[in-house]
Amino acid sequence: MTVQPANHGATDIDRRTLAVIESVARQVAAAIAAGELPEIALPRRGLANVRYDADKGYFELGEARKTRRLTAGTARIFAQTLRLMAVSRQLVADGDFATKREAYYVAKNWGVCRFGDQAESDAVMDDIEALASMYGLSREQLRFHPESHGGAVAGPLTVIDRGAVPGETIEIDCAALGSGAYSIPHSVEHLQFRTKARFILAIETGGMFQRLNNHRFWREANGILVELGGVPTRATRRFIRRLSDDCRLPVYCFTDCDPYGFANIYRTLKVGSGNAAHISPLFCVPKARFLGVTPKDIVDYDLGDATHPLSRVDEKRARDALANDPFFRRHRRWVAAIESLLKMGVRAEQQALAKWGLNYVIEKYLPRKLADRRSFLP
Amino acid sequence: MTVQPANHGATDIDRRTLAVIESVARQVAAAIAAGELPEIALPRRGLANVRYDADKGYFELGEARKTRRLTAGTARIFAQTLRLMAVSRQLVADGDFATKREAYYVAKNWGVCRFGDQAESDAVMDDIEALASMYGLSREQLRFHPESHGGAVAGPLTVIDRGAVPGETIEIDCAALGSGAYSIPHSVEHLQFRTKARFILAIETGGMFQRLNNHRFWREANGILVELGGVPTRATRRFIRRLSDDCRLPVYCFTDCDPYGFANIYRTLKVGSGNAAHISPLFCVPKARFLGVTPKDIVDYDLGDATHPLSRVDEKRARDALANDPFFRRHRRWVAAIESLLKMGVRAEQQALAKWGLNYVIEKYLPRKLADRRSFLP
Amino acid sequence: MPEGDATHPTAFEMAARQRAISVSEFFLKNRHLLGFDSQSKAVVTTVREAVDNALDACEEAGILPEIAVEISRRGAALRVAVEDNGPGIVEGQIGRIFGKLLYGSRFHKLSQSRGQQGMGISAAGMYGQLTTGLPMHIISRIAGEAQAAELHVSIDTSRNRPDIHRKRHLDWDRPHGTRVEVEIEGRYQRGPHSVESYLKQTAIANPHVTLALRDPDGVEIRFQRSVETLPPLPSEIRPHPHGVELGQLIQMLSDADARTLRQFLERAFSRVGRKTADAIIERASAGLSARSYPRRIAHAEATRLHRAIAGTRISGPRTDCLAPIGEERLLEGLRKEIDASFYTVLTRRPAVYRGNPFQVEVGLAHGKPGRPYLEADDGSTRRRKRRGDREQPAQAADLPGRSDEPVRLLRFANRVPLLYQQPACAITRAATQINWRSYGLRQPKGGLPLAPMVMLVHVASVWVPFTSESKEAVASYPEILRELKLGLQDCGRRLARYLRRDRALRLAEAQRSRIETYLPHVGIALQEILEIGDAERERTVAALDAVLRRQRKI
Amino acid sequence: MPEGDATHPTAFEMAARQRAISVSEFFLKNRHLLGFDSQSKAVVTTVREAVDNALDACEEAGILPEIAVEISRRGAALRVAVEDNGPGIVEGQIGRIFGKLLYGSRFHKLSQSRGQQGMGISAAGMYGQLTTGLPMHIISRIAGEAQAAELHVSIDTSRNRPDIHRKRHLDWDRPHGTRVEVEIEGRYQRGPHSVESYLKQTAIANPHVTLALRDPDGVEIRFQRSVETLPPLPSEIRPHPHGVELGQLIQMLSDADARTLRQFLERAFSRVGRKTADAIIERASAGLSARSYPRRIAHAEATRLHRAIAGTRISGPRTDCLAPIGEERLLEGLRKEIDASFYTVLTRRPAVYRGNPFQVEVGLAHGKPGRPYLEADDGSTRRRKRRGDREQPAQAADLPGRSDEPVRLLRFANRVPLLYQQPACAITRAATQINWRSYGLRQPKGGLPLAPMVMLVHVASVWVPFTSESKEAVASYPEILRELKLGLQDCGRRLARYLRRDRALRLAEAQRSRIETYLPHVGIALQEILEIGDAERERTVAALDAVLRRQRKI
Repeated sequence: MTVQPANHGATDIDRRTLAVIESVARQVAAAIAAGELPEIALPRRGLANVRYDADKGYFELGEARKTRRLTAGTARIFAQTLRLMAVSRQLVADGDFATKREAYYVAKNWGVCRFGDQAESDAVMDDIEALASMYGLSREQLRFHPESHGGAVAGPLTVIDRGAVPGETIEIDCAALGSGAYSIPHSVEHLQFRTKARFILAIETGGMFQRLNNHRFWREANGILVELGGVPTRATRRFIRRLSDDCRLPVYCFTDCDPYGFANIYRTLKVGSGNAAHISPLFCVPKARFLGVTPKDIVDYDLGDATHPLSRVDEKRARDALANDPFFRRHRRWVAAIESLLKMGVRAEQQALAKWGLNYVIEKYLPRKLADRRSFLP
Repeated sequence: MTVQPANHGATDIDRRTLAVIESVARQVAAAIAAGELPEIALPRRGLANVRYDADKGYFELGEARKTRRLTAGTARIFAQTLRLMAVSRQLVADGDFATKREAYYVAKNWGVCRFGDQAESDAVMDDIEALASMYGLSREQLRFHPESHGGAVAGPLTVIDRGAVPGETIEIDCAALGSGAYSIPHSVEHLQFRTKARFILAIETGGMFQRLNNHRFWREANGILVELGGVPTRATRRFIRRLSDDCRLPVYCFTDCDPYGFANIYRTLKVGSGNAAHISPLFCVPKARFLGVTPKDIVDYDLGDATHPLSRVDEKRARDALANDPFFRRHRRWVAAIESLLKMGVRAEQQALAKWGLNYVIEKYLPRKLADRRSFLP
Repeated sequence: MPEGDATHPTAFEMAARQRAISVSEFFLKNRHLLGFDSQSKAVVTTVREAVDNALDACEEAGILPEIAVEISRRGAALRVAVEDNGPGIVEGQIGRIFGKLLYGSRFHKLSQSRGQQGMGISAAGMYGQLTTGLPMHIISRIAGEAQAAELHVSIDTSRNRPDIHRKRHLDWDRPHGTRVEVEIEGRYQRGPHSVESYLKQTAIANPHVTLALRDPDGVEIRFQRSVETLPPLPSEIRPHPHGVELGQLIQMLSDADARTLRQFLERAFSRVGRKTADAIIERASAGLSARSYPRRIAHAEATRLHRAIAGTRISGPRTDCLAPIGEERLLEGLRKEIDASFYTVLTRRPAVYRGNPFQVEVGLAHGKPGRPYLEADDGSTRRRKRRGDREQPAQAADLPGRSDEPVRLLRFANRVPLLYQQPACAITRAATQINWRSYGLRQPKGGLPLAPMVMLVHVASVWVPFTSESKEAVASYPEILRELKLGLQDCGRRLARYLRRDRALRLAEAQRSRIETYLPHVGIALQEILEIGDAERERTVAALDAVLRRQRKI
Repeated sequence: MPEGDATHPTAFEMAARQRAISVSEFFLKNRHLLGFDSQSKAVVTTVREAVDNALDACEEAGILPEIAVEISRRGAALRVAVEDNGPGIVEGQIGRIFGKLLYGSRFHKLSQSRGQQGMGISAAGMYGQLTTGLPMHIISRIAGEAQAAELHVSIDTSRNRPDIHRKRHLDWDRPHGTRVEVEIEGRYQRGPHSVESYLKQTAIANPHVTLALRDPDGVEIRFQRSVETLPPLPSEIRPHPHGVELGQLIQMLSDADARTLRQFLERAFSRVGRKTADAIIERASAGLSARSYPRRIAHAEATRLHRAIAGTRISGPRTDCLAPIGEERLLEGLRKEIDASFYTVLTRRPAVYRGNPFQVEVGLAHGKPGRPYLEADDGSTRRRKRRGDREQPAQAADLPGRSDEPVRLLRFANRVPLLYQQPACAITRAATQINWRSYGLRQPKGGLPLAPMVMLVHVASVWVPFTSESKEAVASYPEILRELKLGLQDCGRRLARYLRRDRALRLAEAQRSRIETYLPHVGIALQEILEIGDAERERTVAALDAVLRRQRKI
């Protein structure tokens, strides 16, 4: 594992980003010059154009394109699309960035072309993002950063970041933050990593992360702890993906035993989601495995009286997964697990293990689980 | 500023915590021995027993007490109160902690005495917390930690935390985390600080924090940046309070210009809230001042076309503040500010400044503001 | 007259075209007004009119009613037959009773009875005649006569007169009684608006009646009487002065036989004796004296007299003109037909609207035995909701219904169940305007409360004001609404007391076991905090138990 | 009979008590059935009955109606006077017309008219008599007679007979006409259920009528005619065979004067000629021939004949028996009284229910001039909502109303406005069952659409089936519902076309300006990305503009 110097100037990837934007603009200009109606081809983002690629292990955007041709009806959104691409170009050139909200406000100076509300600017941004994804570029590389940063990280990991002056680098030792933790920044594209850990443990709740971190669980287990905080944000997903790719680490996911934990948190982390399929190639973590809490754990660890009945929403979510979700349908073990959960009619939280003592999870549950990785769900 | 060694053994404060718990238990035992119905006196937490202390600058619990006497009707909650205090005692003795959720699950082993749902255990915990607050102890000192950690921190600050082995300490340089940041842990009671900064800037949104951090605004300004992320969590509030007390730093609050920013975020940070008045003495930050965005800024910085109309909820919140909130009512400048906002009928976000360029806030707005601290609202 | 010839006539030509209209013709064209607006409703209306007549006749004659209803298919039509053990009908009257609209014995009387307008059964015959072309078939025998009379009667609608087709005498095994058969176009249906439902409700309000039904599929149902005595016969009264309108008073004065005003007032009205009459006359003052000749009283004086009556305090109308079901019988009827955990009944004191005495009765039957209703303290809202969702949907005629359904409202007027037009009825209006939440029930805004409960309301009156001739809903006179509400509220308070007591009993039970349950945990906590031994813990718990027992005894 | 004496009578004693009931007595007790259930409604009902009679009389006599209504206070009572320029009433008839219920010229005719039951005006008199004790006062003069007749008439309710108090002749400045005065207990009110509202709506449906009102405060309002010709006089018809029921057919056969069945069918029914009659007889087959003697036809054959009639194709009833308002007049009436942006009217072809021809007319008046309605594409939902909140609440009688209020539904039966019982009416039912969303209007579930619109619906028939004698709502016969819906849907489609066209016009306008607005921004973006100069940017924008213009022309 090596450390590359961070760079405020144009990196390769920045040059590719600029090239994509400029080529779109050049095609528009050429069409106008030729006396034709200019158009921009954008991938369709609707669910109809999403498919689950079993080999790659994630949801992917299909081939369908929508052509945004400049007409009276589309004049406004056409102009907005181009202007937002111009903003992106400027941000790359300046080494700066903007949140979605900031981009919305930057457009306030566009006069009649300004966005009515942020939903409007977000939709245009999603179009541009989908376009960029065709060239393997993420929205972060277009320099539009999400509003929220990522979760907390702790354990035997050194993050290598850019310093304040060009060329300078900073190293953050995630094992040296005491009871605190490293907070994943909004964009992680420029980070480098160095670690001797053997795995990444992605944890649903802040409370469980805190327990494992405060008891330095990462030291014994030699794993990196990442707090997901519910459905992981873009930054968290990309961080785990990049860390697991760069350092070739397996990812173990530790969530509540309920359809939300399976289908919303784990499935999103691993294969992405249908309505944001254009970002899957960069954001999903195909090598993630599900450590627990599994429906079988409820029986094995006698958690029956620490469970709660499944709500209607839970049940609906579980049935949806069985009926419609290509990921779960493809894995017989997941189908069996979800069916057994439905049959038990209950859900169990990570904290349910506290029934056997607060540190049972550290002393018994996780060591046993980690010792038998075949028990993980795919 | 000095660094004290962290300590896993019983500190003074831990001994005081144990003493409080044991004295309650001893009074109960004594009453039983005397053939009387045992009782526990708890502060009333209702709004009727809350008053705004203008001198101290925060909401405070009054003198009213409710006496929880053991009868058939109260047997269950009486037993639960004592048992949860026993859990707290054990946690202090072990140097461990539990989240509210974990405490709820620990009680699963209490048989009929278990909690029906977390609302029940939270209420009992709030009672115990109020009791402890009479002795200047927080819930964190009872070793019940909140579920969520605090916001992100960046800038010229070194946090001194306990290491993994007793006696070891860890220093975290919050200026050396690159584009990332230090994530405030769930409990901050044991932290020590070292800094040369001149102020703390508490920032409402993650997006704005990210911008200021990525551009190393803290270096030029020599201030510590803390991300509030909406209404600040307990951990964030306590962190700012302890940091500002220990290092005698002023706190400047930077939020959206809307009633939510004023009344929910800033007011909560500064004076606490009526329905959690028992924690005010430890959690509120009386020396906080409001930097912006102020209603006057909308005019001064010509943000008119980057505003949004006040919603009904906004209007109601503003009128409530004027009519009922002792904090705002006491400060003529706040009354004038809120009235002028209502008159303009609009709200402005921090990001609205991006209308003048993404980094206008760094290059113009904040420097100007910081140069004229009399413009801050009280 | 040739079609389409439209020239303008003169006033004289127009006058020549004026003609009187027979009331039968009128209602034949407007038969929906009489309850014959759909094929299924026509069946229920026909049964109802015949059964009501039979009950009235039996009761008036002092006979415990025993009535058989048979409905059978005749090609595309239905034959409805109703047979009673009543006194029978004098042969010479049969034609007019069944073959003339607005003919009866009750219209001019102020006296409580089921039928009042002399319209119903003839209307059923007219409907049959219109839809199948067949006359009604009547057999009737008077006690002591050797044979029964058999007639086929139809209505000459243009003259509102009976048309008797065949008449003969025959042997009949009944000693006395009447059988009416009519063939109508109709559809037999089940559910809340059915013949069965009508009979069941009749049995509730009339526990002295035995009813038997044989439906078109041959299924037989019997509602057996549980009371062996007849209710008291309501008596006839004169109008109460406070209900008389000016025009009516003027009419009465000009028709008066009495020779003095005082005599007139005493004779024409209920509750007016010499003293009251004098008080009225004195109040009316100038121009009128006790000896004024009634027929000579002018409009202006009559107006003053009318005002004087309104201003004079007069006792309420006699009660014995009304025959409420009575609390005892009402309770009996409810218990007989409805299986519930709690019953309460109430007969209000009589009141007056527009001079007509009326009386309200209310009965509530709440809960199903063995099916706990109370929502108290077991489990969260969520759990309760779920359980409700999974319950089987109840039958519409299920009495009482489910706890998340509106109460079943049974409406009666002069002991007759009202099956249709529930929303238009004063009873419904009163029941929905009351705030049942204060009696511990759930209630959607503007609706009936939700509870596993039957709410029975009876309005008895010498003249029930229906909203239409089909007698399906009671009109909302303020006086009636007021009585209905007071009755319902009173029963509501009793229900609330029951629900509270029931809740309290459960609570006390729960408390006893609660103490025993939770004390050991106080011991465990003290042991953990104070690090005491097991023996001391046991001692502490025992001491605590003793303290608590002592406290509870005081 | 003494009060309270309740012994059980025998069948003979019971028979002796039976009596006929006069129809007047019946309705006097049930006056709410005739529309006199509240003091304010009594005033509107009285005016309505008098005006309807006056209009019928004028039109029948070929006179353009000119009617004055005066309402004044008389102590606690109100005096209602209605005077017309009609043909006058022959003196000998005045008593029965105003003093006898169920007396009139229209009941036995199948012919479209406002009054049909001979009940209304006598009922108003009866109500006045009951509440104030005063008879009706009538003045009437026939064209050519030297003097007018003046009578005071009341009703002898026990015999349903007129009682004439005073009668004299007097000079009257009118050449011909009738004036009716009645004093009643009543309350004059304004708003949607007012005399004024009734008159305004009458003026809309009858643009050939001039109406004047003077209210109790002396305020005068005049609705001037805008059409100077009378509508065609509807003619009388025989019943249509498809509406005759079996019983009715049997009655007609047994009353027949015709000597053969064929002759009977041709004479008794509308639309049956020799060919149709033979077709019916052939279909009825066995036992019946064209020469069968009608009075001898037995029940079984009559049943077959009835079935045969139903199975034979017969042309619809004649149209000239109905006098719809007509599209031209309806449009005139709407324009005269309602200020709107879009009008459409429709007269459906006649149809039949239960043998009675009827005809539906619909008119829509949408939008207020100068107050744009369309909700198209300006601003977010939120903004629109707010604006709505801040609008002033509209007057209830505001025609048309606000865009977020239900349409104003004006219902008419034989040109008479129906003011009460809107929810019970077939017209309302039809209007709410239609999916107006498909015509571009908003519509809450199960309600009327929301739009600034007047929806006028007229049902004309030789016999309008009202749900009660107070003639306030049309009964929901399936055939009538169907016609109502078809009419409303047709007008709905026209409205939708108008709204679409209007929307399209606005859209095209918006597009033109849009292009000009956004093109420069395409230029700016290209300039920023490609780093071109200002001149090249201008050229690009100009080129783009040219491309777009060329595209739009194709």
